[in-house]
Amino acid sequence: MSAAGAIFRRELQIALRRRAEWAQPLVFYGIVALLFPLGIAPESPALKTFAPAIIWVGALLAALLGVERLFRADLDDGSLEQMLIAEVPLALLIAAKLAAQWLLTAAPLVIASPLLGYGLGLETGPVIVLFWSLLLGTPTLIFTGGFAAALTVGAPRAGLMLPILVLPLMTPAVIFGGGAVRAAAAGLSPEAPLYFLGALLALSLTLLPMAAAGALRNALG
Amino acid sequence: MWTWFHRLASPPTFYRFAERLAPWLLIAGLALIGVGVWQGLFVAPADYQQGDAFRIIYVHVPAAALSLSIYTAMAVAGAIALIWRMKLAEVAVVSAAPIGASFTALALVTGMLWGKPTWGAYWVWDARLTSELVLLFLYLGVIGLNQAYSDPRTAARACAWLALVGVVNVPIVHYSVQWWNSLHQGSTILSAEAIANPKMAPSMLKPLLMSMAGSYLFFGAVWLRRMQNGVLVRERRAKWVRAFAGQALLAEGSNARPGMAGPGLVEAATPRQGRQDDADRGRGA
Amino acid sequence: MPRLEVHQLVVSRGDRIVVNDLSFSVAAGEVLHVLGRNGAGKTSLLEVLCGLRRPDSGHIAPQPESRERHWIGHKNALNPVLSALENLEFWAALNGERIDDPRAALAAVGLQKAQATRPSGQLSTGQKRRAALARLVAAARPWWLLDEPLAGLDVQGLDLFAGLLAAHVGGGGAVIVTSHQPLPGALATLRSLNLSAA
Amino acid sequence: MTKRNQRLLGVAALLIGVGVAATLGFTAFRKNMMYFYTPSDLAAGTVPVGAAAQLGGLVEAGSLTRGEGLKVEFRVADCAKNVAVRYEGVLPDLFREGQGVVADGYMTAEKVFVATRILAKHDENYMPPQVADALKGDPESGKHSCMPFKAVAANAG
Repeated sequence: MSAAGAIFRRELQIALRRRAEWAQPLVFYGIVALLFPLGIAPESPALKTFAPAIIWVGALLAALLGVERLFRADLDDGSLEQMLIAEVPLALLIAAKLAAQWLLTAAPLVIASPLLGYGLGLETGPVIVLFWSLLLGTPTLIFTGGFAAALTVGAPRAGLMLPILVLPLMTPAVIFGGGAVRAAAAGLSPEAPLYFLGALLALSLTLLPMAAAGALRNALG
Repeated sequence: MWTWFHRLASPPTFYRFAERLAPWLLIAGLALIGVGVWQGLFVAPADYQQGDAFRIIYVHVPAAALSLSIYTAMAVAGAIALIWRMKLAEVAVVSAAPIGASFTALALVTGMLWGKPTWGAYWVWDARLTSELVLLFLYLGVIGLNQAYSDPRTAARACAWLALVGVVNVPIVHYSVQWWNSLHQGSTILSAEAIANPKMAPSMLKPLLMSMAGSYLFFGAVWLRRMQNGVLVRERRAKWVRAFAGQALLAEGSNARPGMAGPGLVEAATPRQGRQDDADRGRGA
Repeated sequence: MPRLEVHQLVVSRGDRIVVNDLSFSVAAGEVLHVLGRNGAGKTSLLEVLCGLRRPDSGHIAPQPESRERHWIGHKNALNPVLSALENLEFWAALNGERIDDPRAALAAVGLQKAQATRPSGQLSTGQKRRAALARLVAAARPWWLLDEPLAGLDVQGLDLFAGLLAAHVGGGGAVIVTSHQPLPGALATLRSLNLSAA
Repeated sequence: MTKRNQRLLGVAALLIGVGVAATLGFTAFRKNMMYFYTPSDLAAGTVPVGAAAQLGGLVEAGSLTRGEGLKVEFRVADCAKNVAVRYEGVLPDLFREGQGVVADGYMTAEKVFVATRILAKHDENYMPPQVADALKGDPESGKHSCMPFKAVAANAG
């Protein structure tokens, strides 16, 4: 456990010194969300219908951007190999790394989401659902992205592969996440999709770190 | 049983086994597909509701069933490859992916062609159609991942991991029509209820079962052939491949006993073929 | 500490066999110098011994457990953003090892306070190598598996390394080390293994 | 941690993950989660007036009336309730009375469903017309079943 804590602290420490790098996904996300009202007419009622999709697809892209370099630095400086042969289970280390990644790239998005939701014309009810759906769904996005990053880290020409691998695995989270907000906006119960997001979350938190560990060992072995 | 399994896992034994089995599977598969589709198109009666439009079922259902079966088979082979580090299972995973992707694409296209006349739309975003589309992307992911690594073993094992994680989508595709209210109709032949109480007239069902069985045999034949090629390329430095290739070249050169090795062997075992595969992997010769 | 026996080891990389039917043994208090030209399989051998790579066949008995062995590869495992000190503390925390005085360990490899606290990306190649070697000093593990540890070290660095080796084997530890050049210092317990000849 | 303990930990994580996911998943299925709503759902007021929704059910026999041009009105029923549907446009070939349909649209305050698109939903039964005719004597067979449109509210528990 202390090992997981050590890696979590280290990720935050590094991020703190590379603030600009970590702010990029957030800025990216903000800009994407901002461009939509400019593209459709700002006062158009269509904006409200698109809001869940805009915010969820934005979260997906931001997660994708951040996760691409998840293992890259550790691979380059040789830290990854030391983690592979450490006594602590590799899955635990990966889970800690992904938790830090979530805190750095996704948590700000979750916190900023009510603002974006209101900005895109959603009412308070759907905005609350939006917040919960992102809170439940973004860890799934990050963990899925982490698994895909582990699959491709050893392959030099895998850069373009990552989105192809990640998108089919991430679609359920986006479908249910967007669906929950849409249901709330239409005055329907968002419970079912939120439960599904919870189910996905449970699966990703427990299984994906192990799969990522296996993939990482394979990629470097 | 276990000793047989282990012996089969050795590449030369598998190669000889597949060499004998594949042609029969291919002939039987094509024959069944031929008869099934012919009966389906010309002998079976038109449907009381859909008229002749339902006949696309004879292509659509086998393709859709295979798209799920092949991914499941890939995941099982992947688990075997990862747990027992069996080379043959690794080859099986990467060999199955392009075939599975083809059947998935076929199922999607025939489904769209069927959807327009019956439902009134080529595409709707219901659970069955969406999850089947996700399945296609999963196959494409496996194919792409396999090409991203230059070491075939690493590539195959990465694919095995992806196949294992992606297999959660298979039950979603299959049960989507029961779990969600869907525009897509329920299962005609593959559900407990349908087996107890057939939902299709026998004259329509028989050709469907034939073309399905034929498609599975056809897949088996193609899979074995692709695995044979995969095994040869990986083992090209092994003595048995060299011996085989030597024999084959000898037989080809003297033209004395062409029966010594099948034509497929000559094709696949010559160095030209091996280099071609390397080039496919983006490594260059 | 039991003797490490390596028996009929075969290791391949891709479809090339790099270590073929290799047998040797190392006892406590010994330094095994693994020699060989480029591509002779030195790195692969150490990767197998540290558990990073799986051998095709053969066995290693007893395979040193992770808390008993310390492997340093070609790369230094130093995050460039963090200082040498922070890196050292991180690896100790990750492996559950307590370091009483991390600064002393860094001083022992010749890194003074200013060098130990600046981002390690700013250090020279030799200084980075020293920062990696400081982990050996900080964590007392009996088996050292060192892959080209001399790369980038200056003359003082070589002397310092010779001192570290002598102290470690003197204290009952064992070292398996690869390098192209002869090892510095005079060690009575030095044996060599030439992979090119085997 | 020994390798054995690590493996046990892995298996435990696996079981917990799958167990929790299954529990949450099945809870979700007991809630409202579907591609379309049934007439019973609409009658129960599940869908607010004006909200975009999809309605699925059987076209009630004898309910179809054609207005001027492409305007049609008919009633869609499940096993319990029915709802009036208004639509203007081309109907799919398979559209007929007694047949399943899925309609995109919204509810008006007058409890009429205004459809913007109609899709025909056929079932998983296939038979030649003669067999279907022979079954006509039995009112329950050869006709579309209302079972696929069973009110979701009923099994929402």
